[in-house]
Amino acid sequence: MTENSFEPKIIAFLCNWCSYAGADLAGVSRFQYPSNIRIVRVPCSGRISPPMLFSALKQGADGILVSGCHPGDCHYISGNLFARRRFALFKNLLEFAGIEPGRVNFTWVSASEGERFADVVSQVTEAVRQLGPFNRF
Amino acid sequence: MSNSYIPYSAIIDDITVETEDASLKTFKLVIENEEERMAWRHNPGQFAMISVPGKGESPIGIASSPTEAGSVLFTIFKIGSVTTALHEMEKGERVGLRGPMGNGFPVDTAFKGKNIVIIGGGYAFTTLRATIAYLLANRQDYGHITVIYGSRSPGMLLYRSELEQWAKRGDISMNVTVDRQAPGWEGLVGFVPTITEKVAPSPENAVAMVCGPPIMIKFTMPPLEKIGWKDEQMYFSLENRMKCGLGVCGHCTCGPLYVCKDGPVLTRTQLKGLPVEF
Amino acid sequence: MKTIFLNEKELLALLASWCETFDVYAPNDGKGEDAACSVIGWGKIASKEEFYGVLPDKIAKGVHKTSIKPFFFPQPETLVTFTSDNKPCAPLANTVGQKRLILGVRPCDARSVMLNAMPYRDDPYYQANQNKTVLVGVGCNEKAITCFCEKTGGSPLGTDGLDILITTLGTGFALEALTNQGDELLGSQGAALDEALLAEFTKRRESFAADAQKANSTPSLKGKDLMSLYQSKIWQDLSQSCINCGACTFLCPTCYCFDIQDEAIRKDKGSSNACACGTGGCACDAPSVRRIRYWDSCMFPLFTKHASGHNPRGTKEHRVRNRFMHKLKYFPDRFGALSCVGCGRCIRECPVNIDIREVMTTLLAVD
Amino acid sequence: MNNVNDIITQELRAFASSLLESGEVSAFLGFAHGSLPMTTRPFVAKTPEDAQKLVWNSFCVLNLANYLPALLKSIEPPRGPKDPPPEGPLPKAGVIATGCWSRNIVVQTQENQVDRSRLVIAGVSSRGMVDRKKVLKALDGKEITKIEEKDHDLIVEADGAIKELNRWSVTRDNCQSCVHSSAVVFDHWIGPKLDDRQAPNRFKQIEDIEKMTADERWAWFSKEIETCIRCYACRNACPLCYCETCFVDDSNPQWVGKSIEKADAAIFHLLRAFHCAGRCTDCGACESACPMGIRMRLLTKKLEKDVFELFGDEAGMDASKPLTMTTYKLEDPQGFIFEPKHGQKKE
Repeated sequence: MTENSFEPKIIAFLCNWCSYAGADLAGVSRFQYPSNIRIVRVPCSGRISPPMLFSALKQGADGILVSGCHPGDCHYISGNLFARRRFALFKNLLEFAGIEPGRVNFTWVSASEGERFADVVSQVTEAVRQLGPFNRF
Repeated sequence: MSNSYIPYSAIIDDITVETEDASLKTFKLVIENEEERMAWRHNPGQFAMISVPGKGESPIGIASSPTEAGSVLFTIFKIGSVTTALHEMEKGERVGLRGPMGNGFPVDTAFKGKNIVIIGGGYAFTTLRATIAYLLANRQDYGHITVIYGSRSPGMLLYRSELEQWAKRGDISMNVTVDRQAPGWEGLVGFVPTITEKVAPSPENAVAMVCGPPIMIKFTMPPLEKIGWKDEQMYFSLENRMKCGLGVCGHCTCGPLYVCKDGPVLTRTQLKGLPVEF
Repeated sequence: MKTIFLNEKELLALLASWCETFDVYAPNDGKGEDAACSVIGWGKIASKEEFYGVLPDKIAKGVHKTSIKPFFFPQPETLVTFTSDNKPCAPLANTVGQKRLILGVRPCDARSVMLNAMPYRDDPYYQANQNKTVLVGVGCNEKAITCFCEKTGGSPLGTDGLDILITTLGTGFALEALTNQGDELLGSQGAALDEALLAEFTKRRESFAADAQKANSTPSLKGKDLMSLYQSKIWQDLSQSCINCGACTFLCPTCYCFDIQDEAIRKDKGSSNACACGTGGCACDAPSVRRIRYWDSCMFPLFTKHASGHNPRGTKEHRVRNRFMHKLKYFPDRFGALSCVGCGRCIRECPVNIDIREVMTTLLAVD
Repeated sequence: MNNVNDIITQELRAFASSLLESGEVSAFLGFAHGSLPMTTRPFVAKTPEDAQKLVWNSFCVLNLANYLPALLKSIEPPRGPKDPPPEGPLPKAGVIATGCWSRNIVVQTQENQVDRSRLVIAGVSSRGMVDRKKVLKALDGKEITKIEEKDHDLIVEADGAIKELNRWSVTRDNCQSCVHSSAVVFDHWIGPKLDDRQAPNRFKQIEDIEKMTADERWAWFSKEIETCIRCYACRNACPLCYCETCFVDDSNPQWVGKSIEKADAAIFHLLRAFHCAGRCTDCGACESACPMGIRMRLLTKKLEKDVFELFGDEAGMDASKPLTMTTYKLEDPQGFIFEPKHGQKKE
C-alpha cells in the first residue's frame, strides 16, 4: 500500500448541538468533504473522556477528531470549557508519550459553520493521511 | 490430553421469557455436533460455562434434568455483560458451551430411598428444577418429596406451567409462596423460612436441598434445626465467581475447596469447616 | 543418571552446543523481543559472553528479578479463538514451537514449576509449555538476605523440577543429570567425578539435605490448626499497611491464578492475527475473537466479586489473609507442599515491606 | 551528636504518644522499620507504646495520605450501612506529613475524601527521600546488607564492602525537583523547618523529553513501560486513587485490556496519569512502589508542568480554590484547537 492510496479511518466525536448540526449543514449545503470520518454523536464535548479516545485508537482508528460548540456557546453553558482544559492537557500528554501531534485533533464547529466543518474534515483527513496508518498500538 | 477450555458449539433452539420483567429467560441449547451431543451427561445440580464469543463466559446452573436428553436448558438472569449479550441473542444463534462442571446433587447415591425436601428462593430454583424433574422421572427411587419455593411476586416465579403440573400430581407436595399478597394469587403468602416452619418436614430418613439468597438460607436454618435436622442432611449449592470451572484459576476458592470442582453442592457439615467466603 | 565434571571452557562449549537444538534463554534486564515468547527479565542468548554470565560462580547472588513463571504461564495466553460466526477453533494447545532451554534457573524457581504443575495437572497449555522446556539450574553458593528456600521445603542445591543442575565443584563444575532428557543433553561430555570430587559432592549434598530438612517448616505448619487463626488480629495488622497491589502475586513464582477474557482481534494489526493453534492450517484462518487468560491476583477486590455486587472477600483483610492462608494452609491441605518456594521476591519488592517470613513465624507460634 | 532524623523520630514519638495518651486521636499514622535495609512500613500506632515504634528516615517513600480515608473510616464506631452517623464528633487520627503528603491531604479535603477536622497533622520538612534503585545502581547491583544514615551521607554495606554515598545524590527524582518540601497544612511542627527549596530545574526531566521527536518519545515511552507487569502498585500507592471501581476494572465497556501487551500497558499508564491531572503533587509514591523500576512519574510530572504553565495551578496549595479540572476560565489557552485554513475545498 503506497502512502497515497492509504485511506485513514477517522472517528469524529461531535457534540449534538453545534458540531453535529454543523456536519448536517455541510451535507445540506453540499460542501464536499472526504468520507473517511465515522461520526459518533455525543451530547456535549464535555462528555468525551480520554478512555473513549483510546478505545477508538486501539480498535483501529488512524485519527480522531473531537468537535464541540465554540467557547461561550455550549448548550449546557460550560461543558466545552471544562472539555477545553481536559483536551489541552490530554493532547499534550499524548504527544509527550510519542503519539504524533496530528492524530488526535480538537476543534470547535458551530451549527452554522457547515463550511468550516468541511474544511476541518478535509484538512484533518489529509494530515492523518500524511501520517500514515496508526501503528503505535 | 483433552482440552477443557474449548467449548462445544451450541445453537439456541428456543428462548422462553420466564418472568414478567423479562430479566430471566430460559435458553434451550442444542450441541451442534451429534457425537458431542450424544456424549453429554450431567447430574442435577451441575453447571456449565456458557460463552458469547467476544463477551466472555458465565457459569450457569443447568436447569434441565439428564432425563430430558437432546438439549440442555439454562435459565439466565440478565446482570453482567455476558448475560446481557445472551438476552439480546435470538433463536438459531450460536453460543459456546463448556461443561458440565462441578459435582451436582448425589441423586443416585445419598438421596436414593430418602424423603426429599427442596427449598428454593428466587432464581436459585433453576438447578432445583433439574433435580425435581429427575426425581419425578425416577419417582420410585425416592420417598416423599416436598418442595418449598418462594419468589417476590407471582410474576417472578420460574417455570409456572410446570409448577402447576407438578401441583396436580399426587406424588409431590408443592408449597409455592410469594413474599406479598398479589391480585389473582391464590397460593401461599410469606417468606420461605416462615413457610418452612409451617410445613415442617420431618428430618427422618430425609435430605434437604437449600438454594437461594444468603439471607433466605440464614433464616431457613433455625426452623429446620429446631425440629432435629442435622448438618449432614442439608445440601447447599454455592455460587462463587468462576472463570475456568476446572479448579485451577482460583477465583471461586473457599479455603482449600474450589467451588467449581469440589462444589457447587456442599453439605452443611462441609461448609462448617470452611472460611465464610461465599 | 550421571553426574559429570567439566572445566569452564568445556562447560561454555557445551552450553553453546545446546543452541543448535534449542532456543536458549537466560536472565536479562528487559523484555524478550522474541515473538514466540516474551518474558520480562528473560531473553534469548547465543553469544559466549552471555553464557559466561550464567555460570554458577558468575551469576548474581539470589534470585533474578522476575521468575520463569511466564514461560509456562504466559501473560497473556490464547486459549481459544472464534470465527465471526462464533465457531471455536479446536486444535490442541500450542504444542508447536521450538523446544527451549532455560539457563541460570535457581532451584527455588525450578521447584515452583513443579508445584504449579499440581493444580495444572490437567491443563493442556501448561503441560505443553512444560513439555517443550528444559530447565538447567545453577546451585546457590550463597544466600541473599531475602532467601529462605529451606524453610519452605527447598534447598540451595535443590533438584526439584530441574533437568540438569550445575554447581561449582573443586576447580570446575559438576553437572548433574536429573531427568532422562537432562541425561541425554549431557551426552558423552566430560568425565565422571573422580573419587575425591565425588566424596566432596556427596558430602555437600548430604549436608545441604540435612540442613534443609531441619529448617523446613512445612511439617510444623501442617501440624498446626491454622484455621483457629482465621479470626486473629494479625490479619488486621498486616492488612493495615498493605496497599492491595498485585506486586507480590505477580512476582511470585507460585501464584498461578488467572482470569479469562475475550478480546476482539484486529485484522489490520498483524501480530495477534493468528489462531491459538498456530498451525495456520485450521478451519479458522480468520479468527475474530480470541479468548485469553492472563494473570489475576487475589489481592484485587474484583477477583471474587459476583455479578450481583456481593463480594465474599470484600475487604483488604480478607484478601491478605487469603493470600497467606492459600500459600501456607489451603494449598498444603490440597497438594501436600507449601505454595511458596522461599525466593523472597515478594519481600524484596513489596512496597510496604510485608514479609512472609514474619507471617510464617507468627503462624508457627500458634498453639 | 544526634542527626536530624533522630531528632525528628524522637519528637514524633513524643508527640504521637502524647496524642494517644490524652485520647485526642485514636490512631497515629507514621512509618515503622522494615525487615530489610532501605525499607519502611506504613504503621498505625494505637497506643502510646506503639508510638515508640514510629521512625523517621530517608526511606519513607510511600505517601501516608493514601491511607487516610480508610483509616478514618476504620476508627469510626462500627455501624450498619443504613444506620445514621453517631452523634458528636467522630474519632480523630494523627499523621505525619511532608510537603507533598500534606498537599495530598488538601486535595483529599477538596474532594471530600477526608475530613480535615478529624486529622491532627504533624508537619515536617522533607529533606528528600532516598531512591532505593539509585543506591543499588551506585553499588553496581550488589546486595545491600546494611545501611546507616548520617545527615549528608549514607554508609552502605554491600557484600562485605563498605561504601559512603552522598545522600542527596541518591534522593528520588521527584525530591530533587521539589519546591514545597515542608508541610503546607499542619497542627504541630516536628523537627527543623526548612525554607522552600528553589529547585533550579524543576521541569528539566520533562523538557529533555519534550525536545525529542515524536518517534524518539514513543521509543522512550515504549521502553519505559515494557516491563510493566500490571500489578497496579503505582495506582494503589497513589493517594489520588480511591475510585470504587477503577477504569481498568470496568468490563462493560472495557476501556483497557488486561494483558501486558504494549497497547494495554500504554493505555493503562496514560490513563492512570491523566486521572491525576491537576491533582498530583509529585510525591513519587507510584515510582517508589513500582517493583519493576518504571518511571511512570514522568507522565504525571508532564501534567503537573502543563497545569502549572497553562492554568497557573499547583495542586494542594490552597484548599479554598477549586481543583484545576473542576473549573475553567473563559480565557483558558486554546492554542491546541485545530483551526482549518479557510475555504480550501469549496466547490
